Amino acid sequence: MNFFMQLLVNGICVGFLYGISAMGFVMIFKSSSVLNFAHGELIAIGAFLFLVLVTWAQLPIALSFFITLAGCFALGFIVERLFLRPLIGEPLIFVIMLTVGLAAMFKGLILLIFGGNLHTYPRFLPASLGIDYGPVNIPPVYVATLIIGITFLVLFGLFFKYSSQGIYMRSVADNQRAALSLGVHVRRVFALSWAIAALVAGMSGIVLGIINGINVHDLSSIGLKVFPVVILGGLDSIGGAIIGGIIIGLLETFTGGYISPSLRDVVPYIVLVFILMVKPYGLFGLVEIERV
Amino acid sequence: MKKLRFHPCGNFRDHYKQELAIFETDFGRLMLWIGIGLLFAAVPTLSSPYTLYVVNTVGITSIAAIGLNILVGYTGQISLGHGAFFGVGAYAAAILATSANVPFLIAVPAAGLITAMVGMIFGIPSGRLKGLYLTIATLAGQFIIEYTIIHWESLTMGTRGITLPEASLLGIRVRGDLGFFYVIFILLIAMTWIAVNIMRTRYGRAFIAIRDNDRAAEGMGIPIFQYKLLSFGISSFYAGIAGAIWAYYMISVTAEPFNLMLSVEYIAMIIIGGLGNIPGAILGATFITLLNELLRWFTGILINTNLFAGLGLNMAPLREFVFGLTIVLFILFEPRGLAEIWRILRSSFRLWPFSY
Amino acid sequence: MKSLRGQPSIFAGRKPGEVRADLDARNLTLRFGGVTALDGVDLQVRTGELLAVIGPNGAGKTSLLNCITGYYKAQQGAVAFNGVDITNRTTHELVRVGIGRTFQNIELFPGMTVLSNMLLARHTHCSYGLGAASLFLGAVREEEIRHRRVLEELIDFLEMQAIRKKTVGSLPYGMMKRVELGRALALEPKLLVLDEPFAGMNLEEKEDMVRFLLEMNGAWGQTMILVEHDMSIVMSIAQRVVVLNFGEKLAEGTPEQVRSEPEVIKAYLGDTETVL
Amino acid sequence: MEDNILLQINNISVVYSDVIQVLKGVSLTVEKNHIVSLLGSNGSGKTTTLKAISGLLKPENGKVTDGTILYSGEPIQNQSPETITRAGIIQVLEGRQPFKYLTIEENLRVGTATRWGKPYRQDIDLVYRYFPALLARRKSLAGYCSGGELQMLVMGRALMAHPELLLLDEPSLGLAPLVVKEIFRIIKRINEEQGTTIVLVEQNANMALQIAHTGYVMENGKIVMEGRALDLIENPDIKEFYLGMAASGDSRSYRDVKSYRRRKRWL
Repeated sequence: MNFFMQLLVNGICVGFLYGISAMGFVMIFKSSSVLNFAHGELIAIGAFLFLVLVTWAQLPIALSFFITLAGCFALGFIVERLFLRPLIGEPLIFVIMLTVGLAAMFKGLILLIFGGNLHTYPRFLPASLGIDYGPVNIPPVYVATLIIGITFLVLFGLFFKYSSQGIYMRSVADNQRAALSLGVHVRRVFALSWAIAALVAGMSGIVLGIINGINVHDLSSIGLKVFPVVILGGLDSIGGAIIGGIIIGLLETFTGGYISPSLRDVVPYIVLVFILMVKPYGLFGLVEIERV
Repeated sequence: MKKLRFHPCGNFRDHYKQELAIFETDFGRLMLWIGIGLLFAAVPTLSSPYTLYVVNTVGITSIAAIGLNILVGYTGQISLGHGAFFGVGAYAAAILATSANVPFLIAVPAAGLITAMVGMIFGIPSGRLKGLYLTIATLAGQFIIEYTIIHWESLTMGTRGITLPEASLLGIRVRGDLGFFYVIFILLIAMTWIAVNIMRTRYGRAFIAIRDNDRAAEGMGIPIFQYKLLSFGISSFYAGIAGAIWAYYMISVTAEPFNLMLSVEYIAMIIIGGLGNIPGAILGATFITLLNELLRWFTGILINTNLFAGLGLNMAPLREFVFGLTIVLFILFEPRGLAEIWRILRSSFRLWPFSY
Repeated sequence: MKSLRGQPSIFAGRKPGEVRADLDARNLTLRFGGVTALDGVDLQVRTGELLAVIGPNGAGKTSLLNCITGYYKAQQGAVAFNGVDITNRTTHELVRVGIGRTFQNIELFPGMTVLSNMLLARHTHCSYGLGAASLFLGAVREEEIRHRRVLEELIDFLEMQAIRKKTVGSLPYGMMKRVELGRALALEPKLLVLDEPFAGMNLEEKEDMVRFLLEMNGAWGQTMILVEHDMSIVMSIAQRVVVLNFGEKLAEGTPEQVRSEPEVIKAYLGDTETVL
Repeated sequence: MEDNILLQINNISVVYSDVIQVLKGVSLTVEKNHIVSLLGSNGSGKTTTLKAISGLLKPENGKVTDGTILYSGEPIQNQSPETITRAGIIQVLEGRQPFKYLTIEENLRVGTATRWGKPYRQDIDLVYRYFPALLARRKSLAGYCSGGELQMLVMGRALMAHPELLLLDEPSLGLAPLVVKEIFRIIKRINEEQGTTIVLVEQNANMALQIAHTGYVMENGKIVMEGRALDLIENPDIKEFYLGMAASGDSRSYRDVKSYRRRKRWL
């Protein structure tokens, strides 16, 4: 029973982490319908930027954190400007393939600079943040993850539902031509969504780095883990990303704990395919409205 | 009497039959035959074993890329599982040849059919899923197949791999790079011709219709799901044939090469070559294969000269970086791919020196 | 009515049994998104008839067509065509049965030429298999040429000779509507379902379209269902009119009967032609 | 007199993809607070003219290659749509392009994009006053609304931007007769009550000329006729080719259409 409880808690924590990692991905999809294959690399860039600031530049943690977020925000902006803007109006598969190319570029670049070894941050989270309640044992970092995750979830939820800028972003994803005709600054919306997405990715990079250490290969493979998560939740639902993340997290830990560790990475995909066959737009995705 | 027609300066066709021809002019047909003749005459005499190996890789990759282009470029179903299907073909041939002693001539098409079946099974979600949701389902297919290949040890020998017997064709042993060169390229020509034929008949038209507007396609009496499955089947058949030949050529198969990266490379090939363009798939396959070899050669030189050894640089990341950069540049500057560049070049040559 | 142009042979060669198109839809009910689009609608079409369906926007006209052509599945009710139950058939099966349609918002393939668009409609009339196609056997070539002849006759009938090789996306709106009609005809439908074929056309284009419809109906006995808002057209060419409102049948009868129905005037027509 | 002119198009040519010429020297003048109707057959370049004004040519690879478009005296040809919409020109696209996954009210809020951050509550109420049908459905997704509701929605959405010049592209396309009348009545009211200048592209020439002050007729990318709407209604060519039997009053029926093509007198 204790084993079960611990698996359950672990699964939820890991899942939450996936969910947060996936949020940035959903941002981009929501505004421009682009599947970002370079998301894992954006996460890695955030983690490494933080590493550089904390260990090499020896800046205070809080300052490093904010500089990292600002840097990622700027990076997202630049990436959109340089690589994605010229493709506005081209078929989606080109944009998607472009992110595949970007992923390879970024990964190669990070490997060239930092190599493939494992790096770690110094410990800085207070131990008092952890929860130790009977059989349930949640380390501080997961508690921090939960707090950050819920904060961002609420913020994004409110942003997209109520703020004008959020509604403009959704309108661009819905019908670009109509948005343009009403004076929505479509290019600015794209730039903004990439910038915010990179910011969220950078943040999840830091969290992942604290938990697992920083390794390019591991971090960029999170970018692939994000796919079943967001598809499960529905590509355009931020809340769905969190729930999808938790489902995948639970699936992984329980398969790893009760069946076989080698099945860990495949089972989520198998379950995913079956769920999609029943609900083709994920659990919370918008069903395409078709009028004949 | 049949008149030889070179380039037309107007529409002079006097029969519908002429509009069905692949080549607008006899000149085009002539050039193609000359090109093929030159290829078969020149390649064996000129090449070192290494260049022959590269040429053969190009041929095998082209077959698989044509298959993927039928699925992605023509039918519009983006698949990230082509690398795995290639692997299924390779393993199917290897298992048939070793456990059942099936001869080369039968093992290759059988592997193609087996892969087609597997491809159709993984294509079933296309009945319900649209666009990117389907893409992710094929990604799931990629991982599931990879996992199966590694963990179904009784069939695939797991990580140890399988060694294939020597290929023989009607009693003649297919040996060495040159032997395979003939097999691969005759097969490539046949498979290209078949693909062109499929695309210019009702099957190809149905595929394109599904890609462009599935509701209207349905209204034209095209059963969408069956045709999507058919497209998955044909596409995997090509991948399976290519994989089978590759297995025989490489003599042994292991699971590592058939990873997601290979699937991504195939997508890169057809995008760089030109989506929905059969010669484009060949051009793209050639380009990516040559790029890979060039980068390998280049990093080899760097390592040998010890130029950067002091910096502790690993060369694999550099290769990855350049690979990514090439894709990015291609998409930014010529999203319609090599086929389009080729078309522009050709039309400016055809009218030379009187262009415009 | 006398035919003035050549009649396409696929229609000229039809025997009386082959034009039979009796549609009988009973009690069709369709709900989606919390809205009842159709509420127990009955619809009968007889062979050789030109039936118009009119009604306000959102009255369920297109939903009705979609139920008949298989795009939507009605939750209740049954549809029979020539005595055969076709209630749950899919769209592509219905095309084989002989029900062809055009769409309200043009659903052509904009990147293809007019000919390729129409060639798609010959799909169900191709008899060769995948093996023959992949080798492009002589029989395949001959069949393709035969289809091309059929299309040329249709192009001739619809006066589209000048645009047959043009990309559909580059054509003006009214021409696209005509291409869509041509494509639907290439299906050789027994029952042709037209969803607002005159929308967005000017007078001249409308007159051309009317000529084609009248000739198809008069000279070949083509059965048609027509959804249209232009009352002057509906009233002058339809033999029978069905009026829908809020998913229910409001009235049915000859154009004259329907036009004088007070309910119809109130819900749909309005009383004057002027704005103010 | 000059002060009265809001928009002045001088002899513009428009080319798509550097090769296809659609407009060949179009000139027209729009006076303040007027409704101008643009008639003409399909493919004659009416929509292109609107797009040239609103800057929406650019995303479609089109360009004004010749001539000028003066808006309040300032040249605006080939400007980006963001700039032009902020100057007060809003186009309502042909074929009703709602944001399908946004609710009616969210759709309306997108209309505030040109003046982001300013209060908009009052404007929404104003739109609901013009289009009461929208109020009842304010929380439902636009994707599930009927054609008439959508047309009201896209017009209301444009009103949210406080346009000085409103470009309407085929507002009556595919609408029931009763709704068409309603829409035209509202267009006229908006013009009178809000003082909005309107350029109206329409196939329904009868309705369009009834509410317009001036009218232009386009053919093959050129203006072939212009004049006061009252005069155009009486013009025999307009009567024959655009108004048909509806306005001429005779009982000529579509059943009698002749099989030969009549020629327009001005061609």
